[in-house]
Amino acid sequence: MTAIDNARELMRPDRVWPFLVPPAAPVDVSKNVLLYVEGVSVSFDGFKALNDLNLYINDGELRCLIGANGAGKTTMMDVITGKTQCDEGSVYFGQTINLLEKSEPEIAQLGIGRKFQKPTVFEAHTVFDNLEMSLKTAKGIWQTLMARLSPTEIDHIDRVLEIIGLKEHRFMLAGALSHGQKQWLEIGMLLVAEPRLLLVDEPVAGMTAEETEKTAELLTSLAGDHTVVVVEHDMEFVRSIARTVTVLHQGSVLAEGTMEQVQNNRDVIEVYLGEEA
Amino acid sequence: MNWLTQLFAAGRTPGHRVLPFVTVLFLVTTLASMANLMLPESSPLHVSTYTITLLGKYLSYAMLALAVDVIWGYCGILSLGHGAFFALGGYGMGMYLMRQIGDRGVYGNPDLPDFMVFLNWDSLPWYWMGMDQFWFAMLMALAVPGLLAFVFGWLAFRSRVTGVYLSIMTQALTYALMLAFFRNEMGFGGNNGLTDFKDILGFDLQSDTTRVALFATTALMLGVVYILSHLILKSRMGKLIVAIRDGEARARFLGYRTDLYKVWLFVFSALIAAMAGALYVPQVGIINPGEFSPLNSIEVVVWVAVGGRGTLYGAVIGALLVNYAKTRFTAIMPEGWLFALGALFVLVTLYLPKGLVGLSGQLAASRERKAGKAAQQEAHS
Amino acid sequence: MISIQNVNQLYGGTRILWDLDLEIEEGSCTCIMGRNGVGKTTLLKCLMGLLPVESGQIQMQGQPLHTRPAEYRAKAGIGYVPQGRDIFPLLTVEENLRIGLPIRKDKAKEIPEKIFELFPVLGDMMHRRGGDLSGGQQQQLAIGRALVLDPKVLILDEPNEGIQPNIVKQIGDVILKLNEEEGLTVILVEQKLGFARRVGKEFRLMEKGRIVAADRMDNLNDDLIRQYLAV
Amino acid sequence: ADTIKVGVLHSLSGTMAISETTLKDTVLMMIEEQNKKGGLLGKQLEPVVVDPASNWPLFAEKTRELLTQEEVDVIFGCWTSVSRKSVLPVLEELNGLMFYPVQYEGEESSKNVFYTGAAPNQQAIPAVDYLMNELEVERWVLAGTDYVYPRTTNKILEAYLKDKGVAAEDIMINYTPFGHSDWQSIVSDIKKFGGEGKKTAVVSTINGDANVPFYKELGNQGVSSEDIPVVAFSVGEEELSGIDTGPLVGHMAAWNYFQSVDTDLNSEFIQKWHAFTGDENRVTNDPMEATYIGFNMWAQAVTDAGTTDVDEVEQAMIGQEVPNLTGGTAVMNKNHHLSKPVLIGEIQDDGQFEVVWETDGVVAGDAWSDFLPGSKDLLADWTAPVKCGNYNVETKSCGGQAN
Amino acid sequence: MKRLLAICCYCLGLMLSLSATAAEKPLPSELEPLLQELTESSLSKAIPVLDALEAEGGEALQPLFSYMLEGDLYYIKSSRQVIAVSEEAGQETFIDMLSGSEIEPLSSRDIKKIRVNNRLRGHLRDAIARLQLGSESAAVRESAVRSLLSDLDENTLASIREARLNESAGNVKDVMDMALALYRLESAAEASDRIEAIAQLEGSLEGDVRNALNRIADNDPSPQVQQAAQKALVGIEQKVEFYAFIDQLFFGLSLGSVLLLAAIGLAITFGVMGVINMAHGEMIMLGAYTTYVVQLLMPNHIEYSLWVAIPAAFVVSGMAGVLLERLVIRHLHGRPLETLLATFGVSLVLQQLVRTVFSPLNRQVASPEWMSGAWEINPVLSLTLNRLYILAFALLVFFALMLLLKKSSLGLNVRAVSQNRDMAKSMGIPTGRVDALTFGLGSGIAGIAGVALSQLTNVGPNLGQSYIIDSFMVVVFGGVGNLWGTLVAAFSLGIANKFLEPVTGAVLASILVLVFIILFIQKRPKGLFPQKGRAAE
Ligand SMILES: Nc1ncnc2c1ncn2[C@@H]1O[C@H](COP(=O)(O)OP(=O)(O)OP(=O)(O)O)[C@@H](O)[C@H]1O
Ligand SMILES: Nc1ncnc2c1ncn2[C@@H]1O[C@H](COP(=O)(O)OP(=O)(O)OP(=O)(O)O)[C@@H](O)[C@H]1O
Ligand SMILES: [Mg+2]
Ligand SMILES: [Mg+2]
Repeated sequence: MTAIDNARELMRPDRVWPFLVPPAAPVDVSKNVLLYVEGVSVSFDGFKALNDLNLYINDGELRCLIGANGAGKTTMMDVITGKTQCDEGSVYFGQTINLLEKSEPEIAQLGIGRKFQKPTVFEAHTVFDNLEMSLKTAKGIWQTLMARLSPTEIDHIDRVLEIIGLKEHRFMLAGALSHGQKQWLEIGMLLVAEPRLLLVDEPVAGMTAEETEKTAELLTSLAGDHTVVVVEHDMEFVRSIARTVTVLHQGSVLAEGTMEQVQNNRDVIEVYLGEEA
Repeated sequence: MNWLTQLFAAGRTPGHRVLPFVTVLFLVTTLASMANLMLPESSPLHVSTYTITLLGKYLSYAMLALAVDVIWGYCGILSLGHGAFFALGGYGMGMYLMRQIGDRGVYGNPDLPDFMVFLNWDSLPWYWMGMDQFWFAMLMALAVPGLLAFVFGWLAFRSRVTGVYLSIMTQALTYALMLAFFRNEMGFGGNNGLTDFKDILGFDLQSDTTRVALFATTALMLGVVYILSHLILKSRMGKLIVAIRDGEARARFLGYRTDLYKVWLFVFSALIAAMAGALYVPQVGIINPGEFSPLNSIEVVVWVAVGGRGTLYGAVIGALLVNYAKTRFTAIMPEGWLFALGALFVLVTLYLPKGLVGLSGQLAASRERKAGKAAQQEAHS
Repeated sequence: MISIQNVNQLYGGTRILWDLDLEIEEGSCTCIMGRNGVGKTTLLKCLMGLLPVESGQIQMQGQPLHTRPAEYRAKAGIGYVPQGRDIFPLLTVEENLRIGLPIRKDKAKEIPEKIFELFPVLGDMMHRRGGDLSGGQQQQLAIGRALVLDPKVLILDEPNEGIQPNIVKQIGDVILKLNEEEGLTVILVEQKLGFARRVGKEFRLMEKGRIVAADRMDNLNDDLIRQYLAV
Repeated sequence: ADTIKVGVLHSLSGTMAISETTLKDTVLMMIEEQNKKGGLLGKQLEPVVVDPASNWPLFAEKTRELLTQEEVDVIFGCWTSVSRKSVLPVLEELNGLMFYPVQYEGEESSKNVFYTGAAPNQQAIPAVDYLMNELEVERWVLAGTDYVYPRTTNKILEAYLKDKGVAAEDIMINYTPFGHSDWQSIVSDIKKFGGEGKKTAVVSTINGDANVPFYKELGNQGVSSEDIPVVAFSVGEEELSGIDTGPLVGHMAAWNYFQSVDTDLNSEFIQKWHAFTGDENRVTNDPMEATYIGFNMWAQAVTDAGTTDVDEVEQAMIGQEVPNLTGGTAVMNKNHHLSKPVLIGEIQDDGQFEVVWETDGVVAGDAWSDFLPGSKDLLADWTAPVKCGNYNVETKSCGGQAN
Repeated sequence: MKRLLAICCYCLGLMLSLSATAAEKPLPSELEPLLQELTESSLSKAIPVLDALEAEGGEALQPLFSYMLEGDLYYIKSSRQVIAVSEEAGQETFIDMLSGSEIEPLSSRDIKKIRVNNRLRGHLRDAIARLQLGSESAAVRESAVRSLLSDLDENTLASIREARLNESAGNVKDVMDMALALYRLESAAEASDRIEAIAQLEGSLEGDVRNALNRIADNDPSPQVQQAAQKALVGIEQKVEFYAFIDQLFFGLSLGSVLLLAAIGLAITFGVMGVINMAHGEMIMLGAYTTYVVQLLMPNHIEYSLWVAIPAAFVVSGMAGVLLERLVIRHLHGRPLETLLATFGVSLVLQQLVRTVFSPLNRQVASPEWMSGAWEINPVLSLTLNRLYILAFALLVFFALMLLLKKSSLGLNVRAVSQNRDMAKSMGIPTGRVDALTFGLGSGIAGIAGVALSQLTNVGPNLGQSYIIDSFMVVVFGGVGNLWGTLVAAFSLGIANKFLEPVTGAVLASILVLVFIILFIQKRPKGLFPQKGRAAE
């Protein structure tokens, strides 16, 4: 009886065999801090892009990151996601996982998703396929080869399509989308992946005011279950979502605090906001 | 820019037309085989053994083209060295056939192939051991190229060698192998390679039935490989492969170990090529290091491009067509066939960016455009 | 200055621009607005000659442009700052700027100082590869690069995407200055209303490949915004 | 059929085109001439030219095409050994007839092939004899391209030299890949090897394109033919026509034919050749003579047999005699190889050879070398009662190839 | 460069002096019967006749010997009169040897060559050397002594001793002393004498000296002598090894220069423009054929033909490149892989075209006199002149190209176009012209490479094929888009190859180098000098 049940369970078409699923790496957030970036420095041919950067992101937080062009925001994300090797410093995900030892795919599988500054989507695939590939599933070769979309997954994708407003375009090739649409699609790819930590680089660039609002809502709603780090230059947008804001300058933290505090910080005004903002 | 749009227009998940393809393949094979075996030679419908052999050769080339297409058309890895896997597979089969000769060689030595007697080898080198067993030889014919592809791919893809660098490395690989196999010390017959085969699995290689059987086997294997490739490319794996082609970094950030995928596909493709090589050798009767020549590999890429890369049947059609053209041209215009072939390549790339199979799509697109224009004019009037 | 008449444009089979008409007056600063994907970038590319038009005419100061290649249009005095910046990634900042020198009317041999006054950061980054710069720095470089051409018309496609606020302001100042003091004609695609209002003198609203509203910036009211810019 | 079809199987493109096109032209010229004489058996000859494009499998395929589609009666073709090896099974399967006109490594005798070029004993051994006896050479460099012909030839020569008492350290063997173009180190090694006080000579089996850079390098490094003469087995007039021969004067080649040999038959042949190609400067060479001999022999055999049937022609071929272009007559032996004279010529600055030595009579081509352990006991004889290509005189039986 | 020229002149001088001394002085008439005999004797019997001639005629016979050596000696069939036929600038002059006067031109049917073979040539050379001991030019005297070193006998020694007495030039004296010592070494009865001779010979790199010492070291009856000889040999071997190293280095550099020349054009068309140009080899081939045609057009000025061929080849290949770009490649922008296919087709067509026009046979391209021979630094080290020139030429071409790309706007424009075509257009760069010019430039340089290669190897339809793979390898190894990388890659591959070759043989060396490249690229996936930065990822 139980054997049959077990067998039935094993053969369920909407699932990969349980023993094939890698055990979900437990992220130890006992100190309530999800991400530690400590003393990180990165230099390119002598140019210091990050300079002894320290940053702590709490679990479930929505953090805004601002800073002058070239301050090193993108580079920081590169370091976290394993794209760039740092010269010194340490980056921990939770208490135990050292991100510097991991490769990009491993980091992604840990649940760190990323949206690039310049939208990057798979241009020869449809919008739908783009989302399908981003699904949070086992990413091994065999699993991918055998993968079938389950109804729940399809529903999930549909929901996201709705959110990003590309429902009509689901079978359009991503390469044919306009700039803004690609931005949305990439956000959508983040959403379906349901990562623990979202690194969002300039999500509202090229969006209309209304879309910006929508994005703001979306990101706010994500916080809590997920941890979100947003980089953005649109102050209006930042203001609308920000709880804690960190200002980077020349590769290190210049100021950190509520929007209020940051906005009135002389240094920040001088190097970033400008007089009237 | 224009080509991008075209690509998009025709793109979407590539229809591989499995059913029509397999049907046609099956029909042609059966009909040709029957026409060869059953009809008397005088009959106008009789298919000569020459044609059968030719068809068999074309089909193994088609398989090779398929291998290149899988990796180039879908994953964007341009291998200019697939001939190496083809040739290694061929050598595997060749070694088996060589051992089958037994003491029927010119020197009548039961153990050593003629060329070894000839160069005073006194015993069989270790790597020839066991090659008289068909199953073992076939295992080796696949395992060696597969292993080579694995090691090469593992090294290259893990250190993220891409683009032309990869292409040139594959070329270097096959070139190095060519030089190595040309060396007589290697024990593979040097420049003369392996030839003078007598029989396979006890069947006389010269007999019509064996030839038909070889042809049919090739067709069968091509069909199997085709369907297999289709299934793989249709799965999420296939989508991912294309995704890796277009944005490998993005795929990595989605959590896919792209290097493993590439290695896997590279090995898969190498195995197809090796199998093609193993089927090719008994049909043409010789394997020599010339098959490793980088130019051969480039030619395969050209077949794929001519047929239309990124569609499985395109690769097959390309291989068949170019090789048929070559056979015809070398007979009708022996002095000028290179002109024709060269011109064909240039014209196809210029005017049929999606290859011959893209032609229908292109025609459709232009029809659409015309229709669009007409509609517009109507709207104006 | 520039007049676009009846322009149609297709990508593959899909029509993006539909019988589009647009007049730009000399010395004006026109802001083109519209939702994502309505065809703003496409329109600018057609104007620049980077996309072939299906039908229709483009004229600049009475001269037909639509038959001419892009390089001619650049020589004729159109400077283009594309969306996504399109910096030459492997050229240094200096080389990126130098590229435009040969077609300047005054045959200058050196990059005009003015550029560095406008964007001091470019001076600091002179010898770094364009592709290494951060997004915002690239944007400044792109504008600077277009200005090296000493253009009569400057086309900017969302120039503030990804730029820090004080520089956004600065870019606005620069555009205003160029437009008001030097009489440069400016065509600007912009999503951010605030910026558009500050800089633009005219606006054009686009929808589905057509210009659907055109007026002075002062007359851009909430109705229009709701109708054409809201989601 | 109302014509007799003659297949021409020479590469017209690819790497071998350089050598083989000439032979295609030669066959066409012979056919044209024969037709002028009224053809054979009252029928005209019809050439069928195909291009195997220097691609070995294609040789086999084209042979099959010639024999089954075109149904030719005879094939003249092949240059490289590998192409011949590739063609051989097809010829035997379909019982075709081929004439192979190039010097080769021997170790083969097929019922369906007639070898009109030199076997090793018709080129290499006499040349070494000449060097040893006339030039008193004591040290030997055996330089060759790494493929079967040089390997075998060198093997034979090594055995032969050792037989003659040459010490092992006085023999240097060197192999290079096809088309090798950078000879600096090797020539410098040869120079060193030859500079140690003993008279040294190079026996070259370097093939094709690699020769030009080799000789250029010799010239430039100042290795003159008096210091270290080179005797080559693959360099003929054709190859020399692509080299500035000034610095090469005095180096040698061993062949069965040289264009410079002054006989009436030869001048006539050269004249016809010039007329046929319309080029006064085209040279003739040894494989052309071999083609010439082969073609004439075949024509005679067909006439004798009264048919083009392969088996009958094959039997009629044996014992056929045809005048050589260099004087004397060539005889087809029972082993399908010819008896021919061997000449040694020195390169002149006009790109021709001056004959400096020749064998007293003709030398019979040996299918199986006497200097290789595996083939010492083998013998080819295509007449009854032996009728096989590899008869072992010890065991008194034919090898596996018997048919 | 100056040094080279000087050496060149020196060589030329040598040549001239050889033929110029063949002045038309009459021979003593008592030689007539001997001359007669010369025309009649077969090759093997000629040596005694020559000896007799030398003995009787002495120095006056030098021109006759020279003519004979060059194969210019004939006799008139009817009268058996010995004549010399010398050719200069297509003009044949006939000289009667006995009288030394010029005679009426004869038809080639009336005269017959006096045959020489290798053996006779060697003999003649020795004879000439003996006769030249009294030559006016010190250089000639020196080389005369040197060529006598290999077989010294009492006779020759006598002449050398005699010449030594009134020798003025120091270096000639040295060589003569060496000859004397060498002779003493092998013939002196006293061990002390021999040891003294060894001391005198110490450090000499002459091959004959080494051989003699080797013999002594092994066979001398006196152990002291043996020891001395061994010691001397050790010193010599050390030197020889050092020079052998230099030699190898030079071989490597020279192979590198060939690779560089072949690859440089590709570094532009492929490296900078991104066109996978499979027809690159055929551009080289066109250059080589241009050299051939130029030589056909100016048969009497082979010496200068190369100077004409270089620009001509540049233009021919360059034009071909421009055509190729305008007709084919222009339509393939943004499809780099497709350029591979189209250019592959073009390369097939070009090869066949050459086969049809020039026949599939190799064509003969002569080397001008100043490029033949070697620069003899010492008896164990001599650098071949053609390689030396080609090395210099390759570097010259490379730096000229660098300069062009640096100084003109072309360099910048090409890079801009290849990085972003649309944007380049928007910046007013005439992309079409830049493309055509650049492709033309790359192809033109390939053409120039063809001129150089025509001096080293075959000029035939397959010429290009043999270099295309190497060229790609070099460009990729160096790092696509980096000209310096191409330079370094070419030389390092050349040197690696040449240092491996003696150890492993030519074939294995090539294989090892290939394997090395494959492994190297794993370490540095973008070549030696990769394009860096964010964009290159
Ligand atoms: N691969 C690289 N090579 C050289 N320099 C680099 C590289 N990546 C980043 N940099 C430099 O590091 C600095 C920080 O860049 P980064 O992209 O992180 O800035 P950012 O804060 O994201 O700016 P923006 O807001 O403009 O996007 C810049 O000055 C940039 O030039
Ligand atoms: N290469 C292409 N192929 C096919 N369709 C395209 C292509 N580029 C753009 N499109 C389509 O053309 C339409 C207009 O695109 P365009 O880039 O001009 O929009 P936009 O108004 O600039 O939008 P955004 O504000 O997002 O930049 C979009 O709907 C897009 O789908
Ligand atoms: Mg950034
Ligand atoms: Mg846009």
